[in-house]
Amino acid sequence: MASGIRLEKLRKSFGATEVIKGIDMEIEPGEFVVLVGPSGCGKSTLLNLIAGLETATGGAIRIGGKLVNDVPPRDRDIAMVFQSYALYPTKTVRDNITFGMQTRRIPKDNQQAALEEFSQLLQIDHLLDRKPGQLSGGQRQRVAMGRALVRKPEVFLFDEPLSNLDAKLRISMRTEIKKLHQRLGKTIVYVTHDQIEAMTLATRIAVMDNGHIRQFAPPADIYENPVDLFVAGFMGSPPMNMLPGVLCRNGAALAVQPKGTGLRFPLPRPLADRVTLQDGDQVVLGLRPESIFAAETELPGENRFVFEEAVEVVEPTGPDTMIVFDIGGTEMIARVRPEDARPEGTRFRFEVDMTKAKLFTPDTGQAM
Amino acid sequence: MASGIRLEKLRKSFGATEVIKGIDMEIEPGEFVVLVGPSGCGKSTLLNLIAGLETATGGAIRIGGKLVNDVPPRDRDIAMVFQSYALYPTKTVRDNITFGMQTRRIPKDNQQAALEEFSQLLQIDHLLDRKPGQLSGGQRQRVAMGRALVRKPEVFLFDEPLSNLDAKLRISMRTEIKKLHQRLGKTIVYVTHDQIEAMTLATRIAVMDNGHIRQFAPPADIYENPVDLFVAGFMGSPPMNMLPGVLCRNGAALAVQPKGTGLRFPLPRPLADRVTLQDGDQVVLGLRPESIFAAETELPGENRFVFEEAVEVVEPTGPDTMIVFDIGGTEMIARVRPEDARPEGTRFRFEVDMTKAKLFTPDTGQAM
Amino acid sequence: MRQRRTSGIVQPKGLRSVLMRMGLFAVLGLFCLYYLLPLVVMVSTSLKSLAEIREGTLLSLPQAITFDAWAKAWDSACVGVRCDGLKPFMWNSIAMAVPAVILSTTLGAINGYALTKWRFPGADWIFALILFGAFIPFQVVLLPMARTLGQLGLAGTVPGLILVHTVYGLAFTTLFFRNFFVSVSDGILQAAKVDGAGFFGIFFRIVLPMSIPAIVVTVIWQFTQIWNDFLFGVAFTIGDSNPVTVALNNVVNTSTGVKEYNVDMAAAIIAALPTMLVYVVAGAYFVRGLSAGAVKG
Amino acid sequence: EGTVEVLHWWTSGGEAKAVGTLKDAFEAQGGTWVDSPIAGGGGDAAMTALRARVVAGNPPTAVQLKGPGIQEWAQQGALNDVQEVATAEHWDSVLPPALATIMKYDGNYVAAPVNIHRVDWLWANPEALAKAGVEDMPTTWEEFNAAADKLQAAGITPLGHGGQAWQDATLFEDVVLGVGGPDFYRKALVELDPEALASPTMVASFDQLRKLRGYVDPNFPGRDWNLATAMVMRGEAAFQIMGDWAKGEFLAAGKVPGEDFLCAPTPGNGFVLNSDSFTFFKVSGEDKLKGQQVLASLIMSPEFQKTFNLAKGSIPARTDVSLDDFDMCAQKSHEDLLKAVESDALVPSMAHEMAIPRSVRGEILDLVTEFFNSDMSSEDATERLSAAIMRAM
Amino acid sequence: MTEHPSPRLQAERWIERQLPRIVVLPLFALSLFFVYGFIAWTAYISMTPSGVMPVYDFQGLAQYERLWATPRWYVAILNLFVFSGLFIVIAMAIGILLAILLDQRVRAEGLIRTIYLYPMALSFIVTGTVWKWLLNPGLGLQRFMREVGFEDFTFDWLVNSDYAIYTLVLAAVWQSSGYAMALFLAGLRSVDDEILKAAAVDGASGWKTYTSIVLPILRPVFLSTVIILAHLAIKSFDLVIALTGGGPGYATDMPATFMYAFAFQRSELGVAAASATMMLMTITAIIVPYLYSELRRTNR
Ligand SMILES: Nc1ncnc2c1ncn2[C@@H]1O[C@H](COP(=O)(O)OP(=O)(O)OP(=O)(O)O)[C@@H](O)[C@H]1O
Ligand SMILES: Nc1ncnc2c1ncn2[C@@H]1O[C@H](COP(=O)(O)OP(=O)(O)OP(=O)(O)O)[C@@H](O)[C@H]1O
Ligand SMILES: [Mg+2]
Ligand SMILES: [Mg+2]
Repeated sequence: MASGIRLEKLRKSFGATEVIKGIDMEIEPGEFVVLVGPSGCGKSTLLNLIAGLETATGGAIRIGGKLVNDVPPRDRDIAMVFQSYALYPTKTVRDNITFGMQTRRIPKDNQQAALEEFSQLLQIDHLLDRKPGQLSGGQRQRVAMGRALVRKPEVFLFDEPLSNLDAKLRISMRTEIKKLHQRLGKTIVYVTHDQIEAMTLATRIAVMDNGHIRQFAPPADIYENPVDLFVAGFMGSPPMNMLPGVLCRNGAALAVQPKGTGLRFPLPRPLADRVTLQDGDQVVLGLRPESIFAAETELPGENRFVFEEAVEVVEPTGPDTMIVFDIGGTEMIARVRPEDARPEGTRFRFEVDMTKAKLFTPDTGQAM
Repeated sequence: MASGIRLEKLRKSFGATEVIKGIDMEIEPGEFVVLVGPSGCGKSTLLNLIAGLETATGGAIRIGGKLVNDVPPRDRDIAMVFQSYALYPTKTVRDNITFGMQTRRIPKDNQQAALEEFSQLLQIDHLLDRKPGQLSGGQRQRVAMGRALVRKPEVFLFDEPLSNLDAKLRISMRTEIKKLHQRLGKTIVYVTHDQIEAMTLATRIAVMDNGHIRQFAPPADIYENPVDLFVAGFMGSPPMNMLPGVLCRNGAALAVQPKGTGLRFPLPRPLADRVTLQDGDQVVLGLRPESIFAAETELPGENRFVFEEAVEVVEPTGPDTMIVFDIGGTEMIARVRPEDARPEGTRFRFEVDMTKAKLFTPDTGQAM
Repeated sequence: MRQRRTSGIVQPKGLRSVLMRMGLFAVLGLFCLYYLLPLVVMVSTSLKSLAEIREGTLLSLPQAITFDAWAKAWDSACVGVRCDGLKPFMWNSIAMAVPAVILSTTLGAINGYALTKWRFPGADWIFALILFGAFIPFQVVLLPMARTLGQLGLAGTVPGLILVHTVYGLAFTTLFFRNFFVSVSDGILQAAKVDGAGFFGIFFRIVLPMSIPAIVVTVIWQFTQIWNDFLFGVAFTIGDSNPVTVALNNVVNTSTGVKEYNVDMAAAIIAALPTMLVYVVAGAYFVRGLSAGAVKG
Repeated sequence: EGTVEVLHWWTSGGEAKAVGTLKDAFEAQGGTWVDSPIAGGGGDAAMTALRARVVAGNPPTAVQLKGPGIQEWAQQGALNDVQEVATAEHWDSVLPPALATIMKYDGNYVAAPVNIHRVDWLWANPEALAKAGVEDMPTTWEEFNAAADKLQAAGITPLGHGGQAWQDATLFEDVVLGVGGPDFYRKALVELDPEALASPTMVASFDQLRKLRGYVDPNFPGRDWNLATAMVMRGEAAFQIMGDWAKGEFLAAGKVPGEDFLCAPTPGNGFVLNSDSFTFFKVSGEDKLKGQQVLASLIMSPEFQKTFNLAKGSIPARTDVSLDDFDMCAQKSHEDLLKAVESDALVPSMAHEMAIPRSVRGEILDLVTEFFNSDMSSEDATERLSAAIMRAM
Repeated sequence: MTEHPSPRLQAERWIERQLPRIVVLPLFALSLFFVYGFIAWTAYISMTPSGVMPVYDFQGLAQYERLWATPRWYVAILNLFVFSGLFIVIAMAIGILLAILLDQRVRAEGLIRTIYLYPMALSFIVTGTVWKWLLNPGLGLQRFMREVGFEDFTFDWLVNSDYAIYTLVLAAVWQSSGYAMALFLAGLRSVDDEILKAAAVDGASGWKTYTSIVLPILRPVFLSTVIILAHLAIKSFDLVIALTGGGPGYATDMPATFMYAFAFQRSELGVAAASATMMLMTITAIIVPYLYSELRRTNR
């Protein structure tokens, strides 16, 4: 019942600037795809292309197997939340939300029911008679959400739909979207900058960069096995620490020695086995902040490596505290428990869980 | 040199709806105040009042000790980033950014220098000749930022300035803002829905609710010692688990027994001492997700309590995995390491660090 | 670079849309006919000789094309005792219309801006009262106006006429701009206020560049009204300083003389050329998307 | 020597040329001529401007103004007299008395006439008449009706007419003259005698007008008079009743009077007078006053009267100017004028603002044109005519 | 810093705050004098026996009695309603239609737009003559159609007292609908594109997009257009004079021509002033409620 989306060599230019540079992507029916990528990389443009709001410069778009390059938006059976909301300024919240149903001649009763359902869910039921100009930013965003949700199209396109909501509301919205997806089984393409949203909602995440797709894989894969430095650095907040160094034999085992230091990070077995490089070759060691913690604060495990550095910055975030320190000129971040934090300037013993380390070739950026 | 801001019994109504309901607040010169609160609670309105873009219905606003209720915005020496960007549509990015300097007749050279500095910092230097209509959402937001930053006013007002940026950019912007604040020492009022932004940037956080300020305190205080259920539930993502129960003596110590269960959460010493209620009285036990983890995965400590529940939902977020479970009808979230997660439906042994538990009276919501 | 941001929206292709497109052009074409028909008659008449007009049916196409009538209308038709055609009067009209258009448009723009974006108590009343001036019959104001101009020492002068056109154009220009400005987002103005711009700074540097469509329709309207005005021109100018409409009227209207329809038509078209030029030039600024990307929401 | 600013509505063709002769003559005497031509609506636009000018305190020196309008302005105290010139040049003796009265206020000349237009002309296309077997130009309305019936039977529109109020009124006054004679005309349309207005003669006049209406083609409303003239030229219509300016159209098209077209007075032995004149407004300054005197004298000079009227197609206002150089219709006009003066059959035109105040004329025009364009009965029309005139007085 | 800024600064602030008023008030004063002052003058003149020139002897309502006893006045007033109603509705409808059609990315837009607009540039002094020819049964359309072969084609409104008023509508629409188009086109062009995109996704057809999204946003443009067209209708003077001359008879007389005729042809300023006053009162009665509701709406 849901339709898949297939993009083939899709391109889009605005005048001389090419924004989408040949994207191939196959989204299964009922999938929940989250698009992430740096600001300006072409995410909104890609959604616009799928919606038919921009005409592709090249390539094909298929929805449910049908070539839709020439099909106007209204015949594509999609709903969309715009990053800029794009609410109808003269219509009340109520009419903004039901307009899409009105155009499709859905019976009044059903409209009313859908309106009630979603306005309660979005906590805007007390605002139904206001005009968009009388709403706060987050309220507008929720109206934009409501407008898309009330219809039950084949494909939902969400462009940062929760960015202006507070954490609490965002979590509950997230849950509702997930439930809705499970209930309706529609295909969803969702743009977000929120790590957690991406990780928890997606069946697959597509990481975009500068008009290309870098990796398109399930969330855990993206997080655990980023294909390259870009993806590794982009997913994760704070991002993965990237430590340039050289490979060296540490007795029987392989280790990475960061430039300008005497530290040697021993590589665990499976990773070391995959390394095809020579002793002395340049590598980049990827260590996520959560795998660096205060020494002896976790249960002992295999492949741990302990070292000492000076605390440069302490950033409490609430549940955790981030400690910024320096290894051979590279700024590193460790995530420690608030009670383990020490003031800036003090020496601190860090412990690394090397089983979670990643290794990249510095020139191509590819993961090993 | 920076000016403090003082709000006295500040009120604002739109027609019949009162939006700001008598706010008293004293912001020290050079402070970095972060405003948080649910969507629609009046944050943007408060900024508008400080900026002079809305006329107060009642009360006083003082900037640098001077009553400014009747002072027009341009004489208040403020810069503001609008939640809705409010870029000048017919001006190029360059002119959008320098307009504020032009009106103040700042020499061309200084304008150019400031423009270069901040457009590089915001990574929009390649967009300077575009019009807002040709920018992506995040790029627009950065232009809006740039417009405020290039000037060096007494007071900066930021209304969710980073909400449309990707995590990586957001972190670097956050750092830049922090540096800027340290360098210039200006007073900053900053609205955000991002927990980490609030925690890491603020010298003090003001938690707003429905036109009132609930708590105005340093970040750690807000997180560690929320004054009431609202603040406790609002700060923290995922939010604090609120477990209703009754007080009961557990031998010598005090414990909380959640409704409809046989579990008894023992209260640690200092907390138990503060409790003035009787045995059998209703309380709400507040447990942050990060203080509930998989049993025996952390170093043993004092005041731990272990119990077993069925896993209902597993949500991997990358660095951590959230496990949703149920205690006596209340949905709870625990934060565990990804490798400790178990599939939905299995029984799971949780361990709670009760030293971090909070206790609230259910009717008033006050913390004990 | 001005581009339409909706131009990307995919339009349906196929037979139906081709038909729709054809229908669209058919309707547009039909209306072109309706609008052009009188012009065709005028042009064709202007190209006939007077004899042919008298002999043939008025609406037939010219047998032998002659431009004599045009030449005559331009510089040798008699306007009273002077037989220099319309040529000398064009300048009078330009000297009057251009300042009057600029003045009334600017004042109307400021007025509309102050009344919508800096609302003060009573602003709506003031607007309504100014607007009502659109309905005052000019025949009625003629005598008191003459009196006033006489008292001001402006009777029979071009500045006097400019004053009159400015005053009575104000209702319209204010109307156009006010109605445009009500839909301009307040957010942008707020940003400009914070950026330190004052009343006029915001107006000239932010608001005016955004209001090009409003300027276009206002200028078109004002120019047409002022250029084509006859009554004030007749009443408040003397002889050689008459605007071209008065001259045109003098060429065309003969009470007991011989009617030269070919010259009349040519003269009418010549007198209208500057206005049409304004339509073409101003019309080029009917652009889309001046507010694109400004705000969210 | 002397400056005049002349407000007039003779802006094109023969008319403009005619004024041009005046200007040239004036300038030949060393004066300065400022031209203020304003055409439109038979002088309505010029009258509008005149009012504005007077109100602004800046009137022109001389204005093309005629009929009782002169008296109206004189009553406002807006005029200067040129009696000195008139006395010196004996205007009284060379102008038809009916015309002279109109030029005077309080016994002094305040205006000078430039021409005389005859309004009661009947123009015809001889070919068309021949085709229908009409031999002579009709001299009574009965004859006219008979001829018209014949023409109609032959498929020719008997009367070429333009449906504008002043044209309708022209028909009307010519009919009144024909039906009631000059005395009745004067009583009814000049003195506005209630008895005459309500008399059976008036009813009869309306009856005749109704008949004329039947001889007009259906497309007449709004038609300009010159298009009606063109119909006669082309033979589509046989007759037209119009002042002698229609002759200009015929001549301009190269038609020869007596051959290509015929001219004859409309039935009734009278002469309906229309005359254009220049009225002198109250101006100050030696220069302008002097200009006024010079202009007055110039206008009334026989040479000017001749050259002017040759250009304009009318006849001189002075009765003592020789018409040898004029065409036959003009000569006939002049003859008839002298005869009419003799027999007191000279009447001022009501339709052309020579007879009665403009307010009354307006009411009459409204009624006549309504009558002509509806099926109002002659009795009703007569009744309403009196009422309308009462209203305006 | 002190609680009270210096008097100079205070004065500057005061001026700055009052600036909008300071800017508007002189213009408002002009309008008060030149519009309302003159209206008052006219109202007074309507109660005097003014003829050729204004006189100032108070006389009461005699001129109004005279006015309402004049049959032509009734025709004029009735015509005003018939003509304005039809003209405004038709011109507006055509204006909207053409604006929407032109908004469909039409290639020759500039040319077509100019063609639609140009009639406004032409003075009716001459175009009236052309229309007269075109509409005259013996010269124009009817004759043409009959010559082409439609023997029974009849289009003689111009010469028919009962229908002549509609030919005025035809010519007036010809002249002004292009401008209504321009007003709407300018409005259409200032609608934010994102909203159109949202409507496209919401499944609105082109038609529906315009009727339910765009036109409501253009509400203020309707106000402008109505006012403009009403102004043109009320003041249509040249048109009547040139096309029908008020005829046949005075069947197409309108208040503007009536007023002009009485003021300047007939030297009855008093009656003209009375008719002007009546007209203004009528307009007030109609336009004020409309203005009121519109202004209330735009201010929410
Ligand atoms: N012009 C207005 N008329 C009526 N109500 C308004 C108006 N503007 C804002 N409000 C209401 O005032 C309240 C506060 O709005 P405000 O924009 O300050 O919220 P906020 O805290 O910034 O929310 P958000 O986080 O969603 O941006 C909201 O409930 C909003 O609906
Ligand atoms: N009309 C246009 N003309 C030229 N360039 C454009 C236009 N619209 C967008 N762009 C450019 O295309 C690129 C992609 O824009 P897009 O809106 O798709 O980015 P995005 O990935 O959604 O970014 P964000 O996260 O900031 O919203 C941007 O660099 C933007 O500047
Ligand atoms: Mg985007
Ligand atoms: Mg807000």
